[in-house]
Amino acid sequence: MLSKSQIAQRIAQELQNGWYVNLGIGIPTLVANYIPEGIDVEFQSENGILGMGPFPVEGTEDADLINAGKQTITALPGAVFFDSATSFAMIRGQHVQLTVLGAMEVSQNGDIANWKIPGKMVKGMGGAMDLVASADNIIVAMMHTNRAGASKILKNCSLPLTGVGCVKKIVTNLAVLEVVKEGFKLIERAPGVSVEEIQQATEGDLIIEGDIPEMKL
Amino acid sequence: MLSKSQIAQRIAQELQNGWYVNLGIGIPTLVANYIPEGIDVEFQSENGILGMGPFPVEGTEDADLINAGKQTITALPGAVFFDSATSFAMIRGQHVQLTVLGAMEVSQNGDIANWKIPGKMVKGMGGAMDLVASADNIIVAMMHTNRAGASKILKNCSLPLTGVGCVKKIVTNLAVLEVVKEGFKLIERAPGVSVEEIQQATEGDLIIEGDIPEMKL
Amino acid sequence: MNKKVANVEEACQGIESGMTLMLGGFGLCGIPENSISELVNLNVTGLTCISNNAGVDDFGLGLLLQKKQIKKMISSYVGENDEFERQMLSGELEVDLIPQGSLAERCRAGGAGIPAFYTPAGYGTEVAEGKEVREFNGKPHILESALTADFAIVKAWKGDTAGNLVFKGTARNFNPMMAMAGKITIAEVEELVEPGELNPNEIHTAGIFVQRIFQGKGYEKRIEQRTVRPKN
Amino acid sequence: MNKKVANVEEACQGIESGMTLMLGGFGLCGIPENSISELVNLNVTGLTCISNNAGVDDFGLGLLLQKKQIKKMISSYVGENDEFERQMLSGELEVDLIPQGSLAERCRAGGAGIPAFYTPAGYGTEVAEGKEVREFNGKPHILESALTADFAIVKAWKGDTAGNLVFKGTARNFNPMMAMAGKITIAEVEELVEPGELNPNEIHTAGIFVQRIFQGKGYEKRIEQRTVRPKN
Repeated sequence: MLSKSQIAQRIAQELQNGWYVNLGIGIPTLVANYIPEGIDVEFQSENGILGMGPFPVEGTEDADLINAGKQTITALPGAVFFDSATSFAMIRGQHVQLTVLGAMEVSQNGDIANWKIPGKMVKGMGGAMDLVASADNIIVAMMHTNRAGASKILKNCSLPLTGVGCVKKIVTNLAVLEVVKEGFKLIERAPGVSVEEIQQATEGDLIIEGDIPEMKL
Repeated sequence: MLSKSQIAQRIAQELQNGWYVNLGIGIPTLVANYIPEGIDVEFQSENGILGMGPFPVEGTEDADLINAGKQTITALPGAVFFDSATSFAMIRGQHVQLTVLGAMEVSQNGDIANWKIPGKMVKGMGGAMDLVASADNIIVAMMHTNRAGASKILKNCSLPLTGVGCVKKIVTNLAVLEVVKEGFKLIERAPGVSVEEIQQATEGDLIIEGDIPEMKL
Repeated sequence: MNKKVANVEEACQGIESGMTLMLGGFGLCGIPENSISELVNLNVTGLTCISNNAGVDDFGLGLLLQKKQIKKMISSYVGENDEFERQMLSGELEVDLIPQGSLAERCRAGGAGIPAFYTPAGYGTEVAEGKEVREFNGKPHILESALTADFAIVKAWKGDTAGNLVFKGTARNFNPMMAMAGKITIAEVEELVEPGELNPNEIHTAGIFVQRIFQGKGYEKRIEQRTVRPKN
Repeated sequence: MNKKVANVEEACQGIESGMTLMLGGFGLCGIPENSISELVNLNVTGLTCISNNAGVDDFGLGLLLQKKQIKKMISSYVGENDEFERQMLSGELEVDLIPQGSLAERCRAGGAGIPAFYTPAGYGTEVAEGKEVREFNGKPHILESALTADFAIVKAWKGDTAGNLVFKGTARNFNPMMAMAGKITIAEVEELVEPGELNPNEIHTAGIFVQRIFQGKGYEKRIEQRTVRPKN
């Protein structure tokens, strides 16, 4: 079973040289800590920076320099600041090659829900709806089940949607899944996790073809 | 009968303090030479400058600093450069208070034609269609008749239109006209020009109410 | 073209109860602190506020929420404000949640004379309810309309008396688009200079979009999530 | 993220006959001189060129017109080019004339993932023929669609190897929007520097929009209308 950091580490393996990447709040943010050697990527934060660097050294933090999670950050050499319309021009115009974001639920036709629990919690969608509607390449980082043990990998989402038919790949604490026509195709198992355990934690249709390898971290 | 410069001079009397003004190519450009004392206006050129100044002193001209007529210009203190999308955001968004442009023909419902003579001349509309479709306040600067003596102030335009129902005021070498419901309302006569001469040079319906004063230049 | 006003009181003259306001900023970054304080002082109510976020409980737009001056919020993300969530879930506050990119583009459209545009964002979700859907290049899009406001209130780093603005870092965010979309746009700046002191090549918002500008004071610039690395 | 290529030949690799190109510039101001020369050298033909103007007879896009490399021009104003007018009136050249603001906005839309938008420009004229008309706020608007290109070719004043661009004066014009709208965007610059040398606050076009950048040379920067005041 993967920790949140390990989920991020596994997703980082998907990074390709020259990609611009948008990382959502939570687990996705951690992906920046695991960029593989020799891979040159640049991080976009939708509040208006490209070339986002690590957190600032204590005492150098700047209120005018934050990421979409409202965290203080730094700008790397070659960074650029821009307004919100330009930022979403980058996103909507598909200039960002990879979007990583969290989810409350995903369904096997690629729907995603992550912004609202009716009557309980309404934080808003922020940039998520623009991101999922536009990105060609979306990876969802999430826990396979909720705290009560119920699956979040579903036949159909029960919560209000963020986007339809957009999720292509999911990395959870248990597995790597691909969304294909027939359902969730199991690609890799987390170390020490059996196919049966994954099957049990998955409400949606799980497609298991041949031997399923263990992830390498 | 006014010279081209005098047409510009008369139009300059319409300027109000605090206005942003777009001047078209030709006679309109000359308006900048006659800004009344105490009136503070700023000139926008749709190729990307606000705060356009006079022509540069010989030897200081800069190929990267031109107006929409491709003439070398200068930038006044407080000037700003911007891209073409932003420039037309200013125009389309009605942030420019006055547009002055030339015309081949105007009609009494406020239509204007100034970009094409089928089979003969096609220079293109440039920014004129955006300007006339967007501006609340358009003054047309033009000669009342063509070289053959035919009226350019018409019941209906014969040339392909640049915009419909948009012209409010016209300053010609003979008169100042306002476009009203019933036709062209004669507001002022050029010095030494009689109402009859104006009537003769106007194909559209001319509305003459009371004594028509002579322009003061 | 002098847009300078003496102070925040003069800048906010004419703002009345029931009006629609746009307020720049992302989280607490780049918000017009001086003007928000003045709105509290003016005690105008029944406001419709268009702003990406709603501040935190005791800062930013949270100050107006606490005094129940806001009737309706148009935002993309409001997760940092408990009072907001309470008022919304209880129905005291009308809320229109809009995808962040659509919000930015709708403000820009309002300022640019584009009455409506198509975007894929929100298709198939609550956001698309009641909106026209049309396919372009085989992909469904929804029609979104322009937003404008009676007053847009923005915060810049530097400005000149002609209304030209320069923003710093990620404090730029929604400020430039909102400046375009206000019938009257108020800009508060950390440093107000004379025309000619800003490089015309480096101005982010042209003075044509700004009707009033003043030198702000006492900026707190609160940080929501202070994340740092140790000094060594 | 290194976008630097050695020279104009490398930058223009992959440009083929029949492609759609966007070329920045207004008149002869801010045009990609080096790349236009290379297009002449490559002798690619049947091009569709999207550019506000068509150059003059012996400079800018006029060079491609003279060699009949252009099949179709999409422009707003072509008044400075006799050969253009001749080819157009004789029917040798297809021409799509578009209002300048719509052209700029359609390029921006192409880069920003907005497939279509409404504008009042051109309503009631030839430009509106075959286009949807819809009323907003009591005023008729026409639906205009996004423009994109196989290659966008832009010219900047300074750039860094990450593809970030800074323009000078009115040479900015269409370059930023076209940079957004190219499937592949080539930038030629007067001065190419290392990442970090440009102030991130002062960059006009972000490197994300640029795929190839090179240091141009021998800029002529011809002036179309040299208008001056006497020295006194």
